[in-house]
Amino acid sequence: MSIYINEDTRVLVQGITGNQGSFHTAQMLEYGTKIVGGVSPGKAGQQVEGVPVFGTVFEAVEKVQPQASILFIPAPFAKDAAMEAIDAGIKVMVMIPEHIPLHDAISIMSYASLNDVVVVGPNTFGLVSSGSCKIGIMPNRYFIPGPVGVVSRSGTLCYEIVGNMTASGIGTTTVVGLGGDRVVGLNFIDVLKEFEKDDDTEVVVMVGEIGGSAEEEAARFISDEMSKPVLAYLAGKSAPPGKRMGHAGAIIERGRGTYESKVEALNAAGVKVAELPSEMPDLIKPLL
Amino acid sequence: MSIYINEDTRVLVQGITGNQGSFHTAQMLEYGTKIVGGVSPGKAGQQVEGVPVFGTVFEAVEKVQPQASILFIPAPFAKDAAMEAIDAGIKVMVMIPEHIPLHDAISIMSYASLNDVVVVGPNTFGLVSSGSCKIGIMPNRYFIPGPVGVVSRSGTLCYEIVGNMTASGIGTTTVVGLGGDRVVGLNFIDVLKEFEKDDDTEVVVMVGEIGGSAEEEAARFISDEMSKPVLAYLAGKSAPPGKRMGHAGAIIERGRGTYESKVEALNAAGVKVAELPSEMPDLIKPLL
Amino acid sequence: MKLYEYMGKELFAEYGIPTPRGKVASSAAEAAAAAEELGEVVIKSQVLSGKRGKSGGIAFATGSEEAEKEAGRILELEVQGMKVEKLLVEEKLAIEQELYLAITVDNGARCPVILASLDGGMDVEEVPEERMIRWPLDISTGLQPYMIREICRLMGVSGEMSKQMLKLLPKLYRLFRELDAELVEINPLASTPDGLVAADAKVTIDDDALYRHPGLPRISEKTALELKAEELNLAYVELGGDIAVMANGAGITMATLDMVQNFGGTPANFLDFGGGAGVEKTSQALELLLGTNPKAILINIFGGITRCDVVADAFVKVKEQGFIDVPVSFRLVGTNETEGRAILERIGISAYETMSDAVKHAVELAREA
Amino acid sequence: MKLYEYMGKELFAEYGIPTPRGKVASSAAEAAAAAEELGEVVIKSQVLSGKRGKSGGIAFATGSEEAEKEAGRILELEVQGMKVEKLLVEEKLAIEQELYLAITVDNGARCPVILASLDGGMDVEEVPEERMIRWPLDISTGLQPYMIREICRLMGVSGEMSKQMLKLLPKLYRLFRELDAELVEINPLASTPDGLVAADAKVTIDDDALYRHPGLPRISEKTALELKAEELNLAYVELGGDIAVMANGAGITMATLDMVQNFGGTPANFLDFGGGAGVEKTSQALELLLGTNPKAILINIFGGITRCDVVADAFVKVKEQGFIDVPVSFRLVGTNETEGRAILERIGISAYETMSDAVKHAVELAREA
Repeated sequence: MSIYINEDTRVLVQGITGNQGSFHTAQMLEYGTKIVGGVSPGKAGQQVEGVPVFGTVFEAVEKVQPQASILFIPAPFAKDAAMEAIDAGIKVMVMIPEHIPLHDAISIMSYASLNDVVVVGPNTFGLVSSGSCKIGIMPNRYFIPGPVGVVSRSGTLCYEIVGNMTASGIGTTTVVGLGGDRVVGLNFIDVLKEFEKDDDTEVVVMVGEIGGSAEEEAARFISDEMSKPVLAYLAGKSAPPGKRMGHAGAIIERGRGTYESKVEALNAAGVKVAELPSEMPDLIKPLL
Repeated sequence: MSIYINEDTRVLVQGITGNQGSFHTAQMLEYGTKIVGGVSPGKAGQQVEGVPVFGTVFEAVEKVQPQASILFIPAPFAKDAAMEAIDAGIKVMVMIPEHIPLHDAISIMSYASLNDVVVVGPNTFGLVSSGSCKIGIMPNRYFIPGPVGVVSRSGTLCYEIVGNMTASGIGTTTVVGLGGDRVVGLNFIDVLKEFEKDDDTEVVVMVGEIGGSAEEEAARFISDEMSKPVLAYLAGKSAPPGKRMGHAGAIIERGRGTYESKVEALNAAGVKVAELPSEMPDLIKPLL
Repeated sequence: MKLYEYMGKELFAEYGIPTPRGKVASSAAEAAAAAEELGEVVIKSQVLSGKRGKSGGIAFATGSEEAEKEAGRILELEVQGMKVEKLLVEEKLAIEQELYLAITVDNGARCPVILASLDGGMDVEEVPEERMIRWPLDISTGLQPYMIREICRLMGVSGEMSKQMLKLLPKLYRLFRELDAELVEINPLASTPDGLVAADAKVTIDDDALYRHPGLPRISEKTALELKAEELNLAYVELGGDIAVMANGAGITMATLDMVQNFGGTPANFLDFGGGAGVEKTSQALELLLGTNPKAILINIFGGITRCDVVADAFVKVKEQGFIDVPVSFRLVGTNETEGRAILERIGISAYETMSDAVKHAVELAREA
Repeated sequence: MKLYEYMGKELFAEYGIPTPRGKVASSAAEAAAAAEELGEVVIKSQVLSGKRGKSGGIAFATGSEEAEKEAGRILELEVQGMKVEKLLVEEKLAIEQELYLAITVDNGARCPVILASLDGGMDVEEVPEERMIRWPLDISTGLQPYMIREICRLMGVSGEMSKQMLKLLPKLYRLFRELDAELVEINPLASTPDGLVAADAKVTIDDDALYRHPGLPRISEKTALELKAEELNLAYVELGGDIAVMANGAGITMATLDMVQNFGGTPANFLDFGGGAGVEKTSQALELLLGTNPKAILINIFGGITRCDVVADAFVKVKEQGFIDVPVSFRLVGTNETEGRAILERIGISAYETMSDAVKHAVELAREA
């Protein structure tokens, strides 16, 4: 069992002929992802890493039946590409680009929810069903199969934690990057629900950060609905209040979303919060 | 059993304080319709025929829980009123007004189908579950209970035919006016499906007219899916081709939608087409 | 409301859709002046019929002399019964390919639909289905660039031409939406060395939405009486027979005409005075009926939203003013029927109960007249 | 990007939202001239902080003399650390009631939300929940009149005021959508004898959408180094400590700062140079780091989309130009790690494997310096 994607998931790469698109197509293929096609307007008929390139997502759907899509599309064109994927019938969409205008993100999410499409991101590293399907840009070698589900708001910090786990011999079922933008598709609760249902997942690790109230809401869900143990790490303990720190979501608004309020909520829900990323493996081990 | 509405349906009248709204509220109450409220912006707190008037549909939904709504709203404001009804949770909406701009009608239908709302009209006389609930403007006395389901594209012509039936002692289960505009909510096939499922309906009468291809499509459905006998009357046999005749739907385009093509399609589906409205009762009788 | 080609092209230009250079001319002299400026030209009669070419309403000319001659000829024409009053004189395009592009409403699907084909031109109605691309649009999503890329792919358009479609189609869609159009059609959409150019323009605006567009011209294809009916907001069409017919509702009016023919009569007109008409509107409708000098009048009222007493009242008023001098067959049932009958009785008219009786009587009246 | 009140009001005026008559002044003399024209006025410091009133940045004045004095005083102020450079001098409104009205984005619900209350003014954050109306909007439906009627009902607004809301709110929503706003806020929305007037204006535009709005001004709250970082499209904040920190990704950068503090150090800055930076951007980020004169530099790279060899390469280039004269603690793992390490080895730096080791070393380096 796995969540959202598995070894049979047929993946499309939108923007496959660009630098990032072609590089990560190679990386994903190396990981074992079943990439069945790419899209690049005006470049139909070419190949990238042996993968056929189509002019539109519709054409790709017609010819190679992808179910999931990953977007390497510059922010100004991301909305159009995302809506095309949704309209053409893609059911899981991973949006890598950052700096997508907020109103565009809202349009995308509205259209996706209308069409029951799972959106990962934008501004995400993607998601990976460890050992079978990676749809994202994370370094391959840290994502090995194991019993821990990981869901994270930030990218590199998630690699750091998963890297620490891997070094301690602890693998993952699925790792999901929610994305760092103000408006994103999947949220903590969506993914926690899936992990709760997933037989292979024994422990769940949440990687959060200051700002917003997603961690507090997740805490409520964990306390009400989760039977599996959940651990967390939160970035931003030392952040000065009110300064903008790259992620729009990291702005501390009106005293809500502070480090303290999140830790308190999570602790109350029985979630242990690690002080350092490197402590995570030792917190996980007793739970396996 | 009945289709769309029944004696328990709680009905709201939008535009209840206008001439038509108040007149037909009285008529519907006299018929036995359960009118639970009316809406008229700026006139909350008033009463019309003993029915409480609210300022918005949301307020009415909060206070008297209507399930269906009938609109007596001037065309320029009909879109707003319709969208309000849909947004507030109304599930069956009867749109009386004519001359609603085409693009407004499209907006309404798009929003209604998104929210699974049954739209009757616009430019319709409404629908009636004979003897128990009338949501429309048709004269009360012709709509008496009986075994025939009637669905019509035109209004007065439908009264004519139902009036002929009533005079012959033949009553109706439900009578539905689809509405005379180019873009309307329910179509023949939607209603035929319901009549096919409705235990009380033994025979179905379709009242069509030239223009469009709704009758031809209905014929295909009848031939494929209907077990109950269907009869039809079609207006426009003598109409000169290409002249506009009030109903936009009555424009004959490109030779499609002619009287002949409709009769042929219906006959092929086993549907007898009456030459005169007054023949209908004699065609029905042998089928009961 | 159909717009003349030159008006459609003015709108196109406003929305940034490329059109040929051209001038409107009302006389042969004006056409000659335009040709002087434009060089090799095409002269097109400005009528609302689609069959201008086949009727000789379109001509090519080189130089002002030839233009003057052709313009003069066309200005004498009647195209499908319509007099030519204006000409559009345009530069002759170097057309490499004729495409077809339109946006209209799919009634059944209840949404706008884009129609596009590489095979535009005179015979576009015969284009096989697989070469006529149909793209339905959800208006809440609108027209997005990806849709245009896919339409181009399906059409078989690529490269520079698809880039131009990406610019042109959103403008056409914006015009369609903002002006409440029922139809915007470019046939042919000419592919020229300078790119895509709208060689023709058909724009139809939704009559029911005209109130939102006070800036648009008002154009009519109607006769004087039909125009009067339009002013009165009545649905009226002249049919040429001798029984003037008036009923309430388009369907029943058509059925009444059908029945008149069925019983051997000939209807003079179609007049649906709608639902819920008051005394004034009913009077005006009656006056309109008399305009065709019929031999008999047939009034068929099945009152729903229309009240029988109101119609009877109006009829009596007009009758008492002495306007109605032909025999009348009246049918009156429905809302407030009793009151309506009583009013008619007072001037000695007893209304029929059934439509058949009323129609039969009207046919007899016309025959006797 | 936050806009100054006067800019917000200029946009309001463009969109037809009523604002008080007023003038922008940069000196006491200009303020006096404005007051001469406007009579009784309010003088408001134009700063981006919300606490102007409590900091003395707002004053009332009657006549040009008093206005000059108050303007002079305010122009000397620092409001929440920001110098006052401009004033808005406005007619004093006859306020009968202070309402609150805003449109922003609900991140969780992923849609715009209208916030409206009859209880506007200074303490709007304390308004009880049931008196602060929240109306989420689906952008594909947009803001329809019926929603405004319902919002008014929920607020307890009726009659003339609700008619004005029906006019005002669509304009505010149009501004919000067309200008890619993150926030449009009117607090207070003043009810006056002449109707509703926007007595204040807070407009925040989405930085990521600024490229679509070349006509809007560009405003920054940043220090010189932060501005330079912005030019370079780097996320940079000065923090005042002595260890310059650079990492790739906002989350890991925050975690690095947390760990620096955890091990007893003080970070000089937050610098997230993002994912997938090339040699040039990495060099620029390094140069920026040196701007705060740190005692040590900590570089924490976990390469995903970022390639270790590119970062190492850039580092070596900057180092070889002699710019880097403070000790460096380097952590390098992930994509192309082996190549990256090899490059660093060439100049004698052996990168750490773990973040903890690198942070500990950096804290030591700073302590020893």
